[in-house]
Amino acid sequence: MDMRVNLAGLVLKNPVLTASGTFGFGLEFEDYGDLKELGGIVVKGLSLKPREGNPMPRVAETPCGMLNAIGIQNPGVEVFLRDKLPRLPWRETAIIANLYACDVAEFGELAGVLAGEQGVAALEVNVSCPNVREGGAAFGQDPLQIARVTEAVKQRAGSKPVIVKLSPNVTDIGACARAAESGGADAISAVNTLLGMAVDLRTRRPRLANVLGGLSGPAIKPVALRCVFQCLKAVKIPVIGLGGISSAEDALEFLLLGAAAVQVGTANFLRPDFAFRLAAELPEALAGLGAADLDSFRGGLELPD
Amino acid sequence: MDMRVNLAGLVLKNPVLTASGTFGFGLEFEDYGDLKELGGIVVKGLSLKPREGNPMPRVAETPCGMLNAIGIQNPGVEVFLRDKLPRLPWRETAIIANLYACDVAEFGELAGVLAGEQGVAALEVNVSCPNVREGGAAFGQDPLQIARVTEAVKQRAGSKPVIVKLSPNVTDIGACARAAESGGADAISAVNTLLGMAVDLRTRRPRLANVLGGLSGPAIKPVALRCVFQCLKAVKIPVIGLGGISSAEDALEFLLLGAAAVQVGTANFLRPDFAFRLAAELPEALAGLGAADLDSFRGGLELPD
Amino acid sequence: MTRRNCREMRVGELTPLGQWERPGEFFRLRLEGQGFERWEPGQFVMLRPLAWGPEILWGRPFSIAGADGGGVSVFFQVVGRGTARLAQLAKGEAVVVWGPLGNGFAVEPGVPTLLLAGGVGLAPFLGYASAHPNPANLDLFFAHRLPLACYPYADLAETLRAEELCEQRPEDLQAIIERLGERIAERAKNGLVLACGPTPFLRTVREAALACGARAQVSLENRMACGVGACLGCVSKDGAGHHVQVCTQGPVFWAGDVQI
Amino acid sequence: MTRRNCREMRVGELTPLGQWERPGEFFRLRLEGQGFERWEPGQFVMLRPLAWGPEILWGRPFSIAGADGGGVSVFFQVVGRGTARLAQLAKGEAVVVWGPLGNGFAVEPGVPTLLLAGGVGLAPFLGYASAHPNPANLDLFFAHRLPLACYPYADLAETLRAEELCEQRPEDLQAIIERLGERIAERAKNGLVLACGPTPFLRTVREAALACGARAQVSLENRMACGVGACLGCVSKDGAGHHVQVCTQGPVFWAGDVQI
Ligand SMILES: Cc1cc2nc3c(=O)[nH]c(=O)nc-3n(C[C@H](O)[C@H](O)[C@H](O)COP(=O)(O)OP(=O)(O)OC[C@H]3O[C@@H](n4cnc5c(N)ncnc54)[C@H](O)[C@@H]3O)c2cc1C
Ligand SMILES: Cc1cc2nc3c(=O)[nH]c(=O)nc-3n(C[C@H](O)[C@H](O)[C@H](O)COP(=O)(O)OP(=O)(O)OC[C@H]3O[C@@H](n4cnc5c(N)ncnc54)[C@H](O)[C@@H]3O)c2cc1C
Ligand SMILES: Cc1cc2nc3c(=O)[nH]c(=O)nc-3n(C[C@H](O)[C@H](O)[C@H](O)COP(=O)(O)O)c2cc1C
Ligand SMILES: Cc1cc2nc3c(=O)[nH]c(=O)nc-3n(C[C@H](O)[C@H](O)[C@H](O)COP(=O)(O)O)c2cc1C
Ligand code: FES
Ligand code: FES
Repeated sequence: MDMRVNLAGLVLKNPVLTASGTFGFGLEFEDYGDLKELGGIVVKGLSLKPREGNPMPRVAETPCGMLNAIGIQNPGVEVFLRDKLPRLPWRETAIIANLYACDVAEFGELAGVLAGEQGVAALEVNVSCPNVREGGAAFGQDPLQIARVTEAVKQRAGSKPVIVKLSPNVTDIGACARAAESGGADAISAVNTLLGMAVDLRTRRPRLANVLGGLSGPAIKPVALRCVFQCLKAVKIPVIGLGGISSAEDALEFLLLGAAAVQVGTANFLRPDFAFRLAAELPEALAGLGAADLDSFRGGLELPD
Repeated sequence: MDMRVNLAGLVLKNPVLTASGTFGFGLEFEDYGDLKELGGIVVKGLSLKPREGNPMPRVAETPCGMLNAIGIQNPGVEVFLRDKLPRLPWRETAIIANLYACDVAEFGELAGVLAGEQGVAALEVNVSCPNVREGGAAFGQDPLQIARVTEAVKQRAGSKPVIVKLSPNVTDIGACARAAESGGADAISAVNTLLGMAVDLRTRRPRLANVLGGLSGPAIKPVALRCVFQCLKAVKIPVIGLGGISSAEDALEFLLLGAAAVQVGTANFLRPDFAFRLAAELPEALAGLGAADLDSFRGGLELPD
Repeated sequence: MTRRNCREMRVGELTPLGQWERPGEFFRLRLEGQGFERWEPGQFVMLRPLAWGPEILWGRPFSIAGADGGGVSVFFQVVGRGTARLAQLAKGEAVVVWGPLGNGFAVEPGVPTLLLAGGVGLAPFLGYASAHPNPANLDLFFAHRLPLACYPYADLAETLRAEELCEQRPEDLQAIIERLGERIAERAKNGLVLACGPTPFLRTVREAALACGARAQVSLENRMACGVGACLGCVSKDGAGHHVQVCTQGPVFWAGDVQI
Repeated sequence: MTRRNCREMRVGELTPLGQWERPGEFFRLRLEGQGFERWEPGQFVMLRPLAWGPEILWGRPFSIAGADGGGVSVFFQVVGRGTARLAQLAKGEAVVVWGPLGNGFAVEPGVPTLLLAGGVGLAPFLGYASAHPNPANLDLFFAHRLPLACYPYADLAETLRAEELCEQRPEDLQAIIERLGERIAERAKNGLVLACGPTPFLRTVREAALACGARAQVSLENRMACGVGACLGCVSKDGAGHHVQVCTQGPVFWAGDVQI
């Protein structure tokens, strides 16, 4: 079955991408499958300078989900380009850089650094990370800021498609999607984590040193599906769906709504070969639903009149 | 152990309330426990006129949660006052009316009808129901509207405490809480359901006839805790915590944050005696954590410096 | 009136049926404990094993196939996550059971009564037949897709007049619908018709009964979250178009009082 | 180098230990299948039974207590939801296993080596002792709270010099700390110290080793989501204060290279 996806000019061999922050730089998973079999890899959030991230503890399990407050620990964009990217199979699989910054100018600068890199297929702008107190949340929750950041990244991104990753922690995600589109985004990914919290009754403390963290995993799938549905109604650019995908059926649900592709995040922790298995299983799962190919299935949701 | 709670002047014998829409009018649960043992009962959402609610299907299971789009089916406030309230043990247990309306004037009118009723202990204003297309969502997602509705209800509520129930589907729940406080609310309850969606791959249709519905149950507990935490920071009036409580420990987590009381919703479907068991188990669970009484435990969360 | 209650019961027997034909798909489950001294055939229970974590929230509704002072029996088919996990229950495991719920079928000992069952819809009639004071007045018509051994049909067929038709080819369905029509028409004058089965089956029964004026009751199987009338997730429309809870106002309705 | 992999293995034996003293709390689990032909003592595996639904998302990390061409063994204590469910595994059930993960302990056959184990921290030393070319150079000091029968101590004590102290009263802890200090100091000049156990235990070991200049390695047990270096949820700080992943850069660290 033809599983290729054309995502804003980028041709992916299948619609399975790995979500930022859950698949490292891809290299961590080389022992568990062939990276070339994935539609794409969105790498861990990158900033201009290295970041140590938040204090420990940073992760907690919750019912059917988990909280994280990693705080975009990363070695900085230069180290990524020098030590990681050359070892990735970027000719065969789309390597997508995930950009994190604390102001508009910095976002532009980051895009400028990545624009000329042959091995980077596209830029995903993380305006939605709720973990970091410095301002990540503010960007992603205000349509005006989203438009400004998108413009700044787009201006410096050269020919690279720009994907804006939206936060679900907003009153009107459709407005955020429109803001990204108006700022020149080539695609949207929805959604990032839901802002959450957990406490430990024995210690009487929050389970995360950062107090608040991002909720991900199967628990959020209904919210993620709703957000993708609302984004698809709001904009014409393609929407990449993610949030709680932990089976081929889950992935197909997002595609049925009309998502151009999907990302797999927390499910990579269920087993490190999860994404590879998903990419391999998808054609059969689609066929099992009587679909002739991906394109005829995608967006086929029937709404009640 | 003394489990009494003073909620805006209302004395509850314990902090366990049942959440609106999940405990009918209380009478449905008479066979499963003694209603007098509950701290209070928030009845199914009431409107001025009877409502048939949304078409079927209206409920769907999701990972560690459920979606509902009942659409506030109810027999109308008059039938409640005539046929249900007199059969409830309102002298022993706080019966709280949950008000649903589509505009500010109607909310005021509803409050007026209930203000004189001896058996009604307080009014809970549902400005947050995301199920009903007619406008429920709009009210609860706009601080200005929240303040206006609160004022209107408060004006007509006589001496009854007014509780405003907030939606989590907003960018800034603290601002909504402040709006309710400024409108004269005596307490806040947080949260209502998260807006979500589910689809059926076989039929290629949404699982709910209403397409969108409200997500509840353990899956949302981290989001609910975060919302309660943010409300407590934003206002001085008491906050009632709910969302995903399915054990005594879950209830204690909300109390540890500082919630004045808790409501139990979806867990009533796990077993119909759930709320009764929770009210009975709470003192022992508290003692198990080394707490001398509820008041010394409540709000005892230690934050990192 | 029967008194509803919620209690933890123990798994007694879990017996596979028709295991050669459909391994792991049909089971009879006996739960041991008190609380079912009084019940009416057609009523149901909600079951939720204590070990289910929050992943599966709701209990699952099943018709009472039989009950006495020592426990209650149901008969179930594996169709999804919940029933798949019920099929793995271990002897002695605790199951939260609430019931008896809803309203049973009409019992009119002197009236010739036709029982119409589709598939697992046979379950309540096991209880009905055993509780009926005058089995000589009972006729059963059983429509099914799977081999007879999957259902507890043999026991029933011993105690009352039973006829069965298996739907294997597409044309069998038409035959079943015709036969249903004939059998219902025979009871139009002075009989009682009771039906339980999948929705299309009940729709056929209801239409045939209304068409010929037979007094008929149908037992609906709407999806249920609470089983006690609180969630309003299980409603159907009554004759006047108003929503009624199937769990408390049903599951058994007079055919004219409910839309299917 | 050992090749990491992810595979489904079958539950072979699940043996309770010390079941009279602490019923249902300590187990040895043997998983059958290939993939552990090569491994190093101190490395670990992540385990996630195939039957776990989304309710428990993460696998659980356990030290390899032994492995060969036919399978891998771990030894675990029930402390929470995950380990409670591992204790209920049925023979033949499928478990997703990834590993061997992380870095093992230093093996220096000619050097007198002191093994310091606290509680379940004994597990990796089972593998260490059996793989060591010169067990005559090994000494074990085992600090524990529960009866010895709960741990696989007897097997070890047969093959090497072993000493154990049980912490029952508060004053025992002080004795353990002192004894640890003495034993580590004995190895300060020309030995090697390896430690695994709860965090306070490791902290004591690390401080004592740094104080007397003993070459020491500690194996950390941070909470892990992925086990493969991707989530950054398991980090500790290295000597320079930078975050390092315990799953890939540990779990075994030289005492001077990690903060505890
Ligand atoms: C009053 C009543 C009595 C019943 N008696 C019996 C009985 O005696 N024996 C028996 O085997 N079953 C009976 N059922 C149906 C039974 O409750 C469902 O098969 C069961 O709840 C399915 O649970 P699951 O988790 O396995 O399926 P799910 O995973 O929830 O669903 C699997 C599939 O089954 C369908 N489904 C689920 N629940 C229902 C339902 N209530 N009605 C129709 N389709 C459904 C879903 O749409 C889906 O396609 C009864 C239902 C009701 C309401
Ligand atoms: C590299 C490594 C090797 C390990 N080897 C072994 C081993 O051989 N045998 C063994 O019994 N255990 C070992 N552990 C610890 C084991 O992984 C945990 O006990 C287990 O994950 C707990 O899972 P749970 O779901 O039962 O507990 P949870 O429900 O997740 O937690 C229950 C309690 O245990 C605490 N806890 C959970 N995980 C850890 C952890 N990783 N470290 C410290 N406390 C924790 C929690 O804070 C909580 O108080 C090892 C851990 C690591 C990182
Ligand atoms: C441990 C962890 C780290 C994450 N780091 C990032 C990040 O650096 N940048 C980003 O855009 N999203 C990050 N995310 C969010 C995920 O990419 C994804 O949007 C979210 O987890 C929802 O998808 P899921 O439910 O499939 O995990 C992270 C998520 C997790 C769990
Ligand atoms: C079936 C159902 C019906 C509900 N109806 C109402 C309602 O009428 N009015 C209201 O304010 N909230 C209603 N709610 C929301 C609950 O009161 C509660 O806020 C929400 O479910 C979160 O709590 P929980 O996770 O404990 O269920 C309903 C929830 C459910 C599941
Ligand atoms: S199942 Fe809840 S009202 Fe019927
Ligand atoms: S457990 Fe994920 S990085 Fe170590």
